[in-house]
Amino acid sequence: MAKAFGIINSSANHINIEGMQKYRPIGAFPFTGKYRVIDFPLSNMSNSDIDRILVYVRENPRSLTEHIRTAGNYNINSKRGHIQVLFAESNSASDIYNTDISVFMENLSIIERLSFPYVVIAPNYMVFTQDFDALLQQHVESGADITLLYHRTNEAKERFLLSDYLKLNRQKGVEGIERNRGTAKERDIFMDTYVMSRQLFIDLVHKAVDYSSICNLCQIVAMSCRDLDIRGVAHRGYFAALTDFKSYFDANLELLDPAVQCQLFSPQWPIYTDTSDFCPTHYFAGASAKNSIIANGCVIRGNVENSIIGRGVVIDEGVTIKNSLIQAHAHIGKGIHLEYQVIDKWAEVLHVDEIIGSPDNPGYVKREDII
Amino acid sequence: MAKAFGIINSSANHINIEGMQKYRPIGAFPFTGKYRVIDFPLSNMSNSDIDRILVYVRENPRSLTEHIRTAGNYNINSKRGHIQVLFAESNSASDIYNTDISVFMENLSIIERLSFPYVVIAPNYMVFTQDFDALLQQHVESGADITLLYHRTNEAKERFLLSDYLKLNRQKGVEGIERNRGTAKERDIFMDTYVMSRQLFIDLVHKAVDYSSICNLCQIVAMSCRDLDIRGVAHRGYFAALTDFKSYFDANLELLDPAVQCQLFSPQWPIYTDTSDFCPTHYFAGASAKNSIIANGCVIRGNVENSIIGRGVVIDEGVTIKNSLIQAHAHIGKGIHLEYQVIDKWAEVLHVDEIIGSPDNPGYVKREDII
Amino acid sequence: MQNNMLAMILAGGRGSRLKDLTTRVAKPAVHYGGKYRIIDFPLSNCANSGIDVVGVLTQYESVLLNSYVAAGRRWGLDSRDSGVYVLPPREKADADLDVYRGTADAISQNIDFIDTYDPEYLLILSGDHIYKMDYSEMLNFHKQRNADATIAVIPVPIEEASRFGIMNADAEGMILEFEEKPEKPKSNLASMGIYIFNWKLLRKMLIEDMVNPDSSHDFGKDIIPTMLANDKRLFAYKFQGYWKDVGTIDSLWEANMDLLDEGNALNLRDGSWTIYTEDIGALPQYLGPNAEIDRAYITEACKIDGLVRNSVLFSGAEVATGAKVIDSVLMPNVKVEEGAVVTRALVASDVIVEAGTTVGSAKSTNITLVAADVKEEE
Amino acid sequence: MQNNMLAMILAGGRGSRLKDLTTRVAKPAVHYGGKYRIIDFPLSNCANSGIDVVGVLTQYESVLLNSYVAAGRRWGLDSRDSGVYVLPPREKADADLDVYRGTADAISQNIDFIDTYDPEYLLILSGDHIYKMDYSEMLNFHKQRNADATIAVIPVPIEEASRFGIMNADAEGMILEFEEKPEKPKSNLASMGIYIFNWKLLRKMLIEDMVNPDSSHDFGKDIIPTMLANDKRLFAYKFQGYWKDVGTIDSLWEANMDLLDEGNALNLRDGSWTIYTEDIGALPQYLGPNAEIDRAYITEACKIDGLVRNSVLFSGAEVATGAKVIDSVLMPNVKVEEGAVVTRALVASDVIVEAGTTVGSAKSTNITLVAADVKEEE
Repeated sequence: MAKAFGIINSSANHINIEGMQKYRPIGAFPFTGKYRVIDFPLSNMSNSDIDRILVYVRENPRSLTEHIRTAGNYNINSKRGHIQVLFAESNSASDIYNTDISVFMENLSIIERLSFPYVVIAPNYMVFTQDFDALLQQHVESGADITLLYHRTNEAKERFLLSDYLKLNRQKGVEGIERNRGTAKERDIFMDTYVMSRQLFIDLVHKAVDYSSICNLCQIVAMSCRDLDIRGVAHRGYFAALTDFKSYFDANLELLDPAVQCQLFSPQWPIYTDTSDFCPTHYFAGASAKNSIIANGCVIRGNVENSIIGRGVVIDEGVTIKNSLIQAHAHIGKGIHLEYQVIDKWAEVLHVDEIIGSPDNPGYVKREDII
Repeated sequence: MAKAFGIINSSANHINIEGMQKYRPIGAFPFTGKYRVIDFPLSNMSNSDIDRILVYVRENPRSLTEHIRTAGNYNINSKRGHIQVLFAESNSASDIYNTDISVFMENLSIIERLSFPYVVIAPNYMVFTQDFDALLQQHVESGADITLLYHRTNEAKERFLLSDYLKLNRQKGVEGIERNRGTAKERDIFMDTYVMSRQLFIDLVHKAVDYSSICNLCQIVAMSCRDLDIRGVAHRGYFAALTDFKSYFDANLELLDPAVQCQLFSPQWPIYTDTSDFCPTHYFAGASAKNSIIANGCVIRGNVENSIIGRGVVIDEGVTIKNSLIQAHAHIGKGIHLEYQVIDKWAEVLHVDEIIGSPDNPGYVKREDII
Repeated sequence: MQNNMLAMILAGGRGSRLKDLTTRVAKPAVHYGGKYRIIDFPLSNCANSGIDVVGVLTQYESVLLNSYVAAGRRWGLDSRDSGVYVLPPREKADADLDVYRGTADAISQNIDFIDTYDPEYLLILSGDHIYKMDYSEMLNFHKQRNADATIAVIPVPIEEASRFGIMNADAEGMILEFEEKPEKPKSNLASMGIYIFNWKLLRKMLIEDMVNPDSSHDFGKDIIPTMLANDKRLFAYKFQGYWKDVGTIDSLWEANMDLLDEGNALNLRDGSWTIYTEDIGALPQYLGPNAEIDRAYITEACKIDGLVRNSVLFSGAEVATGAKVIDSVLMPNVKVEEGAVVTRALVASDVIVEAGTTVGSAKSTNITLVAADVKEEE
Repeated sequence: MQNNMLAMILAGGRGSRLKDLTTRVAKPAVHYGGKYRIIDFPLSNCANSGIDVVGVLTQYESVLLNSYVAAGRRWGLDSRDSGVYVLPPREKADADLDVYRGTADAISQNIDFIDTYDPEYLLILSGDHIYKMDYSEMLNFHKQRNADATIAVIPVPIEEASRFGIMNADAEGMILEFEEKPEKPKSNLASMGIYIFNWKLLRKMLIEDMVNPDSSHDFGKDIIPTMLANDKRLFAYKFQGYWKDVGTIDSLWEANMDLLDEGNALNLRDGSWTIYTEDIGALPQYLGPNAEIDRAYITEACKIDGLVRNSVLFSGAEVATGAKVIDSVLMPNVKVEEGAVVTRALVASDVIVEAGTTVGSAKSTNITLVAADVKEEE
């Protein structure tokens, strides 16, 4: 049993995925057809024997609360373990007050009653796998006050532009945390993942509140680089930060590569999600599907290529779908041609001939819209 | 299987139980030591074979969401049935916009996808038992558009002053719904419980929105008395409306009477709640307990009389507790004397000699306070 | 118990005509329809009909079946007072350990279990049929008729009626006569092996039957005839819809193929009567750049880069580049390697059809069962 | 499986020294501590130790025990990949239905079940002991010692050691010798019947043991001695804390009475190691205007309007006005009517002690077991 409880943190308010985020937090976004983004941090924790998990939901709690309500789906003992949602309960005058620190402060008595010596904090808008138990062990053995997880990239000029990076010294000591402004090719992108003792976490929450009413966790940690022993640990494997519409779109389609699939999905590290109880997908005569990931419960009479199709989607005769994400329960009517589109849940695309986006500018059809 | 889905509605914003409601909605208030108020409407629905239930939570969703997260605790098939929480997702400029109708409107697509022909709506701040399946059958057979449940009282001058009453004609037709202003002894107090077709419900939601942005369900039904066939059905048995601090206090202590206990709790109509897994209560030498309801997990070394003690309470030597509600996990230190008090959850009463309230003015110690 | 009816599923059948598919698992645990097992159907029907407690009577080689049904959460049968209980034969204070002697004996030996729940009605089901049925409507029928027992029946072609237990009923549905596999059937209403009994009456009859040396302790052969002989009120409840007893390899293949039809009557996609099953944690199906799909029923965790035509693929089945699967059923985790061709075959779980090999034939009358790895001949 | 260890609980014991308490239920299902059953302890220990899959080997008169443990949600053992599986003896393709011949045979007959989960370690537990233990720490010990098997031991008074299986171990805990009930014990470390084995090794040994005609197929008598004879690395894991085998009415009464002590070592109130059990839906305990309570352990659904002193009351027990319950244990739903007096007794479930009667005596050496209603003599 891990000696840590887990916190799944919400993205800060500078991150916004246009369109889709209006309806649910990023953690509740679909990913590769049947998963949701939060399934990755939750499965990482469950597989690391962390079974007491607090999930901070900044806004629109319904879909996320629904999705994660059964700890048993994540293979967590339902008596011993528990996934608990922390809401922003006090409606603040302005969204800038709506920070992770303010919610931790509101729920501090819960955190104080947890008897675990350590806490592992992971974000709800990044996709990766990581053994947190190994990370915790490394943290304890190193003697560091805080351990941060980072991912080294040489694409920092084009990607991760809304993320922070760690300024590391040669001993992997963190000397600062700064926004990646695309000024260098190589960066150690901070994965918003922290390991520290519960007591230090509580102290930092108090310190942040004393410092400023809108200070968030990342800021208070960044400010503590001089006073504390903060170290970086490198992550290996697939990593995606979903920080805007395009990064979300690209990260999904990247998974069409079997080599990438293997990086994220392995039998030794299962990713859990809720059960859908959908029947298998039914392909009729005349259907075709190539280089695509297709979830269960679909009815496919048209043609699908380089796309990801969610659960229960209906694709009529003569349809052509290329390079698109079709979310659950959407319906694409006869003969329609879609390229580079994200069709949101329950949308019905019936009364158009074609919608063609581009790799740089994929289109979006709203949830429950009929067009 | 009932042909209805259920909605558990929140109290409207004119109802406020000072102190306790700051921390949780009335539905999450403890009742008779181990239950919460919402256990009663939920169990009524479950026992009536209503297994698809929407719960509207107006404010402070955490404790209620936690409490009801496992439909299985309420004996509801977890695949076929589902308890779904509806939050007020759009933060409105002012609390007056925070109405049941606005939340039903926001979630109308969910309601429209439910295939049940009828809906049963019950409140989260009233305690009673009622077979909703029988009520539904009565509704269908009567041919009425809407059926409302009421409780006849001859104490309307002193009680139910924040509730509405039904103006009934001789055929039990509802001619109006008005606030009980204590001007008459006998009143048919409206129990905020409705049966109607799903389609009429959806129509009423639209009608209310068109009429006024702050119109609530009760108001739109009241306004429809002339146009629709609305009928009252009388409720028999125990009934409490928890609308202010005193009514909450009194309703709890009323349950110390075994005759009242039998009215509310019968083996044929079980009331479900979540499991606590607390061990039995341990009475040490010198303890005494009379005319009291005491939940599990307590450690009692002092004296308890005419009181209700929640789970996990610790009562030290020499303590005297009379006519009080001690909520879960509270701790009453050595020698302290309490009368007519509500001690909220996790509070520690340690540094006073006595706190004495009166039947008309019971005292309150805040959640997690140390005094 | 929501409607005061407890269900008992007879799941002890060996299903020996299913050959190698049932050497390690009992027939109710056999896979069907891409992701299901046969017993998912009665269990999901129970869940959807508001039945809370289900006893599953197992006997032969049942470790897999036992573990499978014990996870009641799959069918939502894990709420406070509900559950799926596995009931194999057991030793008692007054009786030695012995196998169930017949369908009725299996119930008799579990009277103590049933009594714990004190049900008014007992629903008896078979664990090896594929169908969707609302047992609560059958119970309403039973109550309205004030019946002692109600038996679900399905019309069969009269020329096949002699293979079934046939009910001769009057216009109201009251059963006048029951004939087990009659040579000259008087009606085409075949028993589906689904019974509702008033528990008190059945309990009494079972106790008498247990000590009757002439009884074979079977519902069809002993209990029902005795009830009729005693002028009990027995009614036939007519079922409309898809119903299949998949007793042979051919009929199992056929039942799978039925799913490919436009508007097939079983309609597994109907959200108002979901068939629940085991959850598998894997990626959705992935179709590679060379995949060709034409009429297929494919589920999660399949990987396809070859041709799949007119076939049903179960969880984890893989069809490699250039391989062909035609008119076939691939059970879980079957691998069809590069260039291999599978035609008119039912390939059992975990079998590997090696690169370049060919199994089955478009011309064969019967379906080829492939129960072991297919290797290239040298 | 979180730590790659599967647990098997041996729950087949008749517990015949518990007399009338076990005529209808197996010993592991006997009530203890106001609201628990004995088997809640190993099951909760498993849940709290991060074990996901538990097999419960039942045999005798187990319908109640089977239904009880099958509801895995009580111990949170109902998540995606976890479960509590009831494993009575069963018929197989190659073997007739037969009872378990010994503790080791019970495991041998379920090798196929265990293989499904492919565990690295197998934890074997007894279903009838009361204690709290973190098996994950025992597993850590086992791994650190690179052991083939680890046996949990508890120090017993040396004069009682000859009643137990005694381990003679070196300073590191390596077991040099095992003696079953030795006349002249060389150590006071008694086996608690808790074993961790490396599954691969145990599997091999069990297969050999199954066909050994001289074996009694028992862990203590056969498997452990054979392992020692083969120079396997066996270690003794010393347990500190409350541990009780409640084999007799007196010891069951005593174990209940232990709960009344200030700071008793079992500490059921410790939230970091909760013992989970069945949930009963009822009002909390109600104490009437005439209730007198002095040293008592009382649970939900009790109704008391008389005197309760130095006693443990189980769910639904009632003590009417003027009745007295002293130094006694009232099992579930016992009713002590007006003016009746119960002293130094253990009253079995559902028994009614009628108004005005007296049972038990303050002077008796043994505890009086009251297993049938007590009526006033005429």
